[in-house]
Amino acid sequence: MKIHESDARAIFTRFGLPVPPSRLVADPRAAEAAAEELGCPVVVKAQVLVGGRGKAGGVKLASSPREAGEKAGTILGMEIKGLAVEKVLVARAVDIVKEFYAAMVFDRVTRRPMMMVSPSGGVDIEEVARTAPERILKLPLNPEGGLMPFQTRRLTSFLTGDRAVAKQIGAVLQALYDAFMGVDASLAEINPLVLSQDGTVWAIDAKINIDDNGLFRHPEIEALRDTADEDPGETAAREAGLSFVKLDGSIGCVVNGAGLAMATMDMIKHYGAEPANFLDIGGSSSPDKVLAAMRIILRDPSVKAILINIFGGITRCDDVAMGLIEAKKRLGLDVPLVVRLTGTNAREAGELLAGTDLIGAETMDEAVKGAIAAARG
Amino acid sequence: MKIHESDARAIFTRFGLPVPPSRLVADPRAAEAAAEELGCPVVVKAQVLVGGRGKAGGVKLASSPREAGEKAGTILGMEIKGLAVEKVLVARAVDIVKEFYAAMVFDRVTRRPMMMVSPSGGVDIEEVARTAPERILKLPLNPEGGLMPFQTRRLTSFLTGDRAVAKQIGAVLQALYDAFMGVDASLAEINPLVLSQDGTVWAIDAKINIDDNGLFRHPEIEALRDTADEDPGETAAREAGLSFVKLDGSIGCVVNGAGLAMATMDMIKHYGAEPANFLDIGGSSSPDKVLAAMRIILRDPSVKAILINIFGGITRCDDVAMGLIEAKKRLGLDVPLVVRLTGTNAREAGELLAGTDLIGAETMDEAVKGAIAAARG
Amino acid sequence: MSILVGKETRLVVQGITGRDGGFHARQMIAYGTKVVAGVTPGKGGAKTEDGVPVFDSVADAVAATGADTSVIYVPASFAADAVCEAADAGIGLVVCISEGIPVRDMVRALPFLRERGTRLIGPNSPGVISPGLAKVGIMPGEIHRQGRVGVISRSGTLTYEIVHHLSQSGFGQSTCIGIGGDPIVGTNLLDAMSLFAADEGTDAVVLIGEIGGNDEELAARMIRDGYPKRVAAFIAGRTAPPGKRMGHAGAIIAGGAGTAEGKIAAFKEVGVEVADTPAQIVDIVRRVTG
Amino acid sequence: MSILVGKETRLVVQGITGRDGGFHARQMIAYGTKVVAGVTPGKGGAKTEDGVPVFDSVADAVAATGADTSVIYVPASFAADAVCEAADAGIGLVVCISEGIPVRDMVRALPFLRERGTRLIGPNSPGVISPGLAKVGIMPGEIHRQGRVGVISRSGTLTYEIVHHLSQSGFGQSTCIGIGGDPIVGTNLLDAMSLFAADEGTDAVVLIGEIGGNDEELAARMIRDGYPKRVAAFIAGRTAPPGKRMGHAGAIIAGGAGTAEGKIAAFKEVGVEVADTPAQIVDIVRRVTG
Repeated sequence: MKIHESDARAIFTRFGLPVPPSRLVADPRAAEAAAEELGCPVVVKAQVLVGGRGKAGGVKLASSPREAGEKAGTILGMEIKGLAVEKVLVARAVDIVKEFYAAMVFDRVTRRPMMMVSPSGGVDIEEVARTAPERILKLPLNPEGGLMPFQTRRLTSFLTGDRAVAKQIGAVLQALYDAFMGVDASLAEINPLVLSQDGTVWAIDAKINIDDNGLFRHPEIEALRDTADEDPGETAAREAGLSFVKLDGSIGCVVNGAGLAMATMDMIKHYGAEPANFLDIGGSSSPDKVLAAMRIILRDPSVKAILINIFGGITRCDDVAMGLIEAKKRLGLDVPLVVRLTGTNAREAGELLAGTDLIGAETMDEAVKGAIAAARG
Repeated sequence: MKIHESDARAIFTRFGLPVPPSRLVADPRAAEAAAEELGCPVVVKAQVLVGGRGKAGGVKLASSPREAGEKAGTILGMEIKGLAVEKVLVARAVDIVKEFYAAMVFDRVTRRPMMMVSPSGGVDIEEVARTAPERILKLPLNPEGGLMPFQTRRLTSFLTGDRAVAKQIGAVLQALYDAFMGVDASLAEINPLVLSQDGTVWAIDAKINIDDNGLFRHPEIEALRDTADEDPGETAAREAGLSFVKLDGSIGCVVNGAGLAMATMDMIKHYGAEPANFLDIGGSSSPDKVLAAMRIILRDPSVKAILINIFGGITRCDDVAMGLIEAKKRLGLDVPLVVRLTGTNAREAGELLAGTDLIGAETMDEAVKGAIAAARG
Repeated sequence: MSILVGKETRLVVQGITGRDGGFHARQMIAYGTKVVAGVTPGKGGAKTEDGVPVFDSVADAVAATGADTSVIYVPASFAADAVCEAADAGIGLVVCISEGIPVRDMVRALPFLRERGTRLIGPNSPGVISPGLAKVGIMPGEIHRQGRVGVISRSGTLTYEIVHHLSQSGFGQSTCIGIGGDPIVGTNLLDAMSLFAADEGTDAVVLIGEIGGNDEELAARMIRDGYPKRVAAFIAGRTAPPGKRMGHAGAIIAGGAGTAEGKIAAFKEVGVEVADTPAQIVDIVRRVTG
Repeated sequence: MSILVGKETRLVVQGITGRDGGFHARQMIAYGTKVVAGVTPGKGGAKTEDGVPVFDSVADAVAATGADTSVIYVPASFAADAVCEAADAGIGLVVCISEGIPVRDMVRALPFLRERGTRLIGPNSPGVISPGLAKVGIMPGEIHRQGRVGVISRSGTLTYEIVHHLSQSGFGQSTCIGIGGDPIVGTNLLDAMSLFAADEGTDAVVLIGEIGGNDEELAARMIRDGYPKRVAAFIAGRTAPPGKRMGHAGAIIAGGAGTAEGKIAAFKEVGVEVADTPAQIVDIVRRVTG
């Protein structure tokens, strides 16, 4: 789950990271008042859950409260990558001498938490990784206890030769580690971490993604979820415990298992059509989940046919069949439904579906081709 | 370092252990007032740094404030194993249904923190270990992160079949682990941990020993040190960075290294005399340490001869020789001094000592025999 | 021949009294797996309908039954603890079916397992099956067939799909390993490939990959440096949009890395054929083993 | 023959610019040990008077010099970190001379070392010497003599005393290991015995124990179960009173356990002679190797 910069700043502050004071506001007048209160210059920053804000003109410096109000007015009217800017952050500006990069992730190869730092901060880190990989130090860490002093020395000496600055950065990195582990993040990033004219170090940006699987431990973070930029179907799917991604095609898919769901989408494309979505009803299924899945897919008017592709393992085909029968009864299905159920309890499912008008298919190829044909009418 | 029960209770409380409220008092009137404030019945407990208080009559129950004052008066007059009782703890009494034992130590064999629990609490645990070892569960733990849920289940189910009680004990054990690791303890013990009539669990006693090497991290605990029951020589030695234990014999020993110091004592005994002390000047020596060592040994009027046994490694014999010369100069030595210096810089030491009236010896055997002869005059 | 599980496997089922654990314990028994014990804290002393004794802890189960392998069907928030409990009790192979485990929990559990020399398959794995010998997991047993093709997959049902095609075309499997769809797993693609490399009963290995991470790229490098078995591959997620998590926590294209195109290209570069559809895997296996 | 250290040892000295580190680096070089690098954070780029290059980190030292063994002379509060740094840099054998390290720090460092396959000697160890080949520690080199007796000790200077007697009587040493006087050490008495068990250059092993813990009792059990070398023993602390820490953090008689009497009895029960004085060790070694 992505959270807004303003929320990430609050988490950073809670874990002791040096974050300049700021206010989150929704209109120019409030921005002006915030700038007055914080003292100028300030930075006015669009709060949207996509990258590339700066390039899109969503981040502006203001040297007076009045200017802050004006800049906020401009930014609040913008759309960035299709998302309307509804709030801006007004933050006290820092007189930047040097910009660093620091982030925490989990590394798939070493299977450890990993810290990444670079003396080339303030720019797109993926660009640095491509053009000057030697400017990034990646250090796998222990999952308990945090940074050891020798690791801190290695990281900070990669960033600076100044001992006083290194000491401040060392404390920042430990706090970043603590914040990352403390909120079950999958990413915690400071870009840039800056050295100011007066020799102090500040995290002037904050980005945190949360591991969805860890959210149950952090209800206060779950409450920060912003569904404004999410497809309503995705919101509904999440609430029903389904995994759903909206796409642009015409074949709705209900599949069990993420790999099979992707392979189903790929095969639709392979046979010349486009999938309308990715939808995984997950492992341990229930009829209710199938009903919810059908309801979500039917919201999309561009869906011309629905393909059910189930290979039963922990999912039982009879559960799915019952869900489909329920969906037919309750949702008044008016698009053709092509059903392929095989694996655990497939025989029982076949018995349940016998006598319905659902289009049956034996294999995945047959089902996909059948759904494409049905969609074309 | 041993700390008083009252201080251990404060640490336990800080880490969230359920410790009944108590007051530390030094006179019967204050004990009466404390009992009044806490509510009776209360327990009045002698605060001395030795075990076996209970058997010695140093722990008494009082059902009224007046009785608490009387009992405090009795206990404050006592001597337990040679130590005068100067303070008593007045603690609210708990109506005990069942007594458990729980402790944390470091296990030398597995080299891990280890938790020990027993359903036979309230008695001498070494007695339980001898007579019914199956009544003690010892569980080595991870040095990071504390108890895992499966470990907590194993420990609590060893103690009780009651789920509600097990849940409370589980929380106590985690807090005990946190306290043990948090203060660099070498022992943290609750004996007994009790279940009260109303179904709640209480740590009604608290014992913590601190790892001397970890004290630098805990100045607030170092400040709790009670030197009242310590030999003044031991206090002085500790302050001088020496390791010293007072014994009852007549041969004072100054040795480098704990093993050699013990072997020197053993050899004095082997040749028919008794050592007056264990004294290890440690590794990286300095003349000052030798001077301090001589000063401490000379405090003891029963010392009839002093034996210096140094095998130089990281300790340099010339440092020791300089210290001895300084000691002769400043302390006006009137007991015979037998000196054996060998190893690192022994030649330089020999040159420094040439011409003094110190009795030289080549081997340890020779030095020990020489010191015994000198002591006998 | 097979790896990881076989006739000698003595299995303990953690979470045996739950809905999924109970159902699949029965399925595994029906397949012929030696299910010697179940564990559910607080239910020790009971027996399942199939007569499997239930214990309060894995340690108790191991002591009483000599179990050497564990399969885990407990809720996500308890699963990492269950894995550690199994390792601590001396279990050598733990297969974790549970999905939705926080990455932090898994990353903390792994050093605990490494120290004890325990191998973990999963989490979020369909399990491991050596057809005809033992099934440890949730895959439908009847689609498998004993043979000499090893299968490694990050997915569950997609594996069934592909295995189904293999079996129907006469290509039996030595062992099929579902390594799990999470970003951090106990046994990754390379680890599993190393296991098959040493297995005399395996002629060819089918790799079923998907978007996310760079395991497939590293696998291609391993093949380039000399891998002793023939390989066929399938990669799911060609149509997946970047930045969206495709069900599996590990299946996400981030920062331009982890795309299906990149993985397919990496395999092709080292001479590994990549199937366009699950059914095509059969043709590739036929060619490489022919 | 020798174990742990020898002619091929490439040593890095952590804390080489300190008083003790500097003094003993010179002594080790004089003995013939290949001291290839020193480490002191913030002093990288310098050279010692003996021409040893100083690095900011062990990783830098290993990269530049191929060091494979480290000896640590840093203050107690930094020592556990220094040990971990060495292990993380790929050093296989770390000898920690520093004393006064909190037990908690050591206990936390050990899993980190185990994971990396690094062996630790110490802390609070005088070091390891293979006479005539390499000296890694603080023991006076000149009292040693090359030969076929292995020495394992929880003490420092007491070892010198005993080694001195051995050398003077013609009994040279294969390797002498000071395992350290702390309650928790990286390589304990049993571990060190196992190392000598496999060494063809060692005929007999001298165990120098002391009060505290039950390592000696476990060693006696190991001997009873069949130990391939002859053993002679000495136990310090017969006159030590219970409940008092005798210098070493590990040397304390607590709750009636860890007494010299108990350890001596355990050895005698399995036929191991225990010397009454350090000098007597020579007679025992003469008898067991005779």
